Amino acid sequence: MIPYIMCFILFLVGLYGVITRRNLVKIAVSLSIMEISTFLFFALIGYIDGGVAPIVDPADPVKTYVDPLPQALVLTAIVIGLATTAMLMAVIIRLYRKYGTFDIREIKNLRG
Amino acid sequence: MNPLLPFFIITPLVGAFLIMIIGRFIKEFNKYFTSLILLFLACISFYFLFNTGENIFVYKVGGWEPINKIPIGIYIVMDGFNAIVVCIINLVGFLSAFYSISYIKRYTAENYFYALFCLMIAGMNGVVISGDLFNIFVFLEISVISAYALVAFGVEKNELEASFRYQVLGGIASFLILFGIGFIYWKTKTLNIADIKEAFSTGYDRTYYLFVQILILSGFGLKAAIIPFHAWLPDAHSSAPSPISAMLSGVLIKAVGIYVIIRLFFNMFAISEGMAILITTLGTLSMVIGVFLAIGQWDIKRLLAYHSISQMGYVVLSVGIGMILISRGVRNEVTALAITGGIFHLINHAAFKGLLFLNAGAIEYTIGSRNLQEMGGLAKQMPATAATSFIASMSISGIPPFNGFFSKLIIIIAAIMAKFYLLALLAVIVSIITLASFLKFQRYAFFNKTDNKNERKIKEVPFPMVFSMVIMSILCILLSVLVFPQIREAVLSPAIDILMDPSKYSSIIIGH
Amino acid sequence: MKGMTIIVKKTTQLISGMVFLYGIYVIIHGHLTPGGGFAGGVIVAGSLILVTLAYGGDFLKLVKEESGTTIVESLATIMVILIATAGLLFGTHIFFNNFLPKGIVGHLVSAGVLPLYNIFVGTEVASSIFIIFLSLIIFKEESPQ
Amino acid sequence: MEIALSIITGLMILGALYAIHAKDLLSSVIACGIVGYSLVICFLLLKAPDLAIVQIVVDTITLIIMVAVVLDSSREEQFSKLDTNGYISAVTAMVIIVVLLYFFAVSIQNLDVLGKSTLRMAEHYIEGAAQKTGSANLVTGVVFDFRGYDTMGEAVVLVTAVLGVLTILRLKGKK
Repeated sequence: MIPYIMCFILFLVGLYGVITRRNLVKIAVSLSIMEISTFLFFALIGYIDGGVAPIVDPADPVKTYVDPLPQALVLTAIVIGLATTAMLMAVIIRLYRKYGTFDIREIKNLRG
Repeated sequence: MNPLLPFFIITPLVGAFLIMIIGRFIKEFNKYFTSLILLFLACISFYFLFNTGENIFVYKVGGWEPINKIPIGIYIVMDGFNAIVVCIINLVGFLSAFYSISYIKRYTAENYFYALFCLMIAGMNGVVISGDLFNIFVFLEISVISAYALVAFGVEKNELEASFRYQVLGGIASFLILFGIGFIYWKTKTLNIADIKEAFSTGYDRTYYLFVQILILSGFGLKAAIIPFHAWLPDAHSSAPSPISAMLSGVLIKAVGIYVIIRLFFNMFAISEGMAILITTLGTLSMVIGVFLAIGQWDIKRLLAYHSISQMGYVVLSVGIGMILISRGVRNEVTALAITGGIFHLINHAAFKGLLFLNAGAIEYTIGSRNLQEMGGLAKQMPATAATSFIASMSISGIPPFNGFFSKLIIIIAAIMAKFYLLALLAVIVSIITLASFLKFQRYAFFNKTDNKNERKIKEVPFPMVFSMVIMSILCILLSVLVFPQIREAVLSPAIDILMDPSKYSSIIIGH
Repeated sequence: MKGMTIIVKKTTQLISGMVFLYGIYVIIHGHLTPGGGFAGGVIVAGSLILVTLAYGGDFLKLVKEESGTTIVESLATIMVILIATAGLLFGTHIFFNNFLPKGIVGHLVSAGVLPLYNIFVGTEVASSIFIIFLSLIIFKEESPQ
Repeated sequence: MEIALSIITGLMILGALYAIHAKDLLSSVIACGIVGYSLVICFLLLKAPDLAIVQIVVDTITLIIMVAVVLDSSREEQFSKLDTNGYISAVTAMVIIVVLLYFFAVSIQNLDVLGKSTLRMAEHYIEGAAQKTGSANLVTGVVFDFRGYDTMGEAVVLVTAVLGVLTILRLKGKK
């Protein structure tokens, strides 16, 4: 059970980063750390002891394979994570060019 | 295996990509093409509304038949409750798209606007009709990412900041949902909603169940802007272009937030009393706090955004009362009344809130400012907008002939019959404050005499905007017809039966 | 956008061809070896980014490139959806059905529609990521400092 | 195997903490990239080669985008002292974290231990799957055939993100 708890701690570190950090890039970094821990969580769920990577070798068929379903889900979730990070980065660079700073508090009082 | 079901997804997607390619060469193409697609979708959804009735359409994508009662592929499911929400999405979507034909002239890059609009519609349709948990997450991401981009469409400072906050909170919600799905898969090893209910029926550990429910509730609650998670809504809805904030407020928080919470907590989880009470208190809090936050607002769209939170509170409150009664094993007509009130108010809110945002857009289109103090005396120059916004304001604050009154009445009666007198009292008080707030809006915007109105040349908004506003106001009046029993039987009662008897949904789907 | 030093340009000439070919290999062998449409597409996009970074390019060429890639991307995605709806028309008339013959497991041309999906998703992912990168560069070029 | 995983995850947690508290933004972004690459090692340990390839490549692209944003900015993060609502948010964050961690530890007591997971839906993806979908790589079989609907949605998510980036990064929004 240790890997699961460590994985959840990584998720909470990311959540802590998003809540407390003031810097836009730091918030984006914490979000991608939360994302990384979610993928690790799915991979941990699909692991089977003595299992082999889910590639069928026509020569010797019968083997115990690792569960392919969580891997398919993580494959999709990784590219979704890339999409959200790209969108976030586009807004961050835009805000930086308009306000000249990465700090949320300064953006709030510059807004006026 | 009704072959019409996949077209809810195919048509808007292919439409969006055709707009991207052809819209580059033929300028006028994308405007009318989007409205055409959405009209076609609205017709399909009405077709499904009127003949789902008691049966559930199950479409097995990819043709994978279940092996010894365990579904393998992804299921597209259309039942009574789905049909109603799909109708809301496509109808309000069509009216907003038609409205934005002339509204979007103010913005550059119209191609991107219409393509993202079609993708948002495709995402919402995908979320509502899918019967698979991870599939709901993927289509949720499509609709939410296009909503992020549309909120920041006119790239000004406050719009970019609103989009940033929306993306951060939306990102946290997505990862909470993904963690919840991982948790559910860890215990039940399956992703189909009906099959998860079967797997859960073989016993579960209580704390694990509570933890999963809290994860899923907070993830989708954040998308539905329920009280502890509503921080992003006022900025996002006030800085988006008006047809988009009409879609966001009227449809997105319902289809992607409230609908999924109702579907999962009625048809997937076995409702425990503690969770039902938590949901009801969240609904009451968002109802009360939303209204108090809205009183001090002078910007029209922020005022309307806060009212969205409080009206959503009504829906969550009445559905929560239904949940409490079901968790106590009480399945009589009081539960049915509570759930009917919730769903009826869901439909009404889509109509009048969408209309209010379109009115705010019309005012902004002519005057250019959203501040109530700078307006005044618009009734004479903009008769259509004034009339439609009067109808919408009266129906949101629950004045008898309009639809808002009947749904709030049902909710209050259900609360009283279920012996929650405090909740009924709060509902009445909030309704009165809403009335006060909208009278202020009407007086300042339309009937207030101001000195400097003569030198401004204000004329009525162009035809597409007036047309969709008038259609929406007719809808507001027609929806009050739903109270009569025989019409209610045809439209609402299939949805009520699905939600009342939780095991009916999974038994029919597993039986297929 | 100005390019980099001559050393970087030389190594890019050597590497980017191989990276591009490896990406194509990963896309086509998606149903045999690990990797597939997504991984191969990103590798191809990586090689394109490598060339753009090393050689730079004047502003107008980049903008033209970006609009061209947008069309390629939209076409590839429409093809993915059309193959899915083709399943609706042929075979057993079900959305997303694998209607082509399955062939022998392990052969290159084997898994029915899967290689087609792999190829179109690969092109779509490659052009999407290349557009994201190009739009970032164009924005940094033209926006005031 | 479990020990190796715990060590790597422990290092990832340290890397994540450094990424959040780093003074220089560029080193914080690079630390986040390193955490992403160590996830690749975890995937290889957990017998998931497909994920390892996709994660290594996607993490490179994320790193490129983040560095492109951070590079020409003032990389020093202005360390103003934590004011009152900085403390409040830090305290609330710690409270939430402790509660969630305890709740999580209690609720995973009698779930499948790492490696002992029984199969229900995925059983039919494994035995006879090569014949059903014809693809030797079972994960590609699941991604494109059993759950092809998800993957189409996935491809559309990427295209939506591209449209979003193009709309956000255009220079003039309103006429």
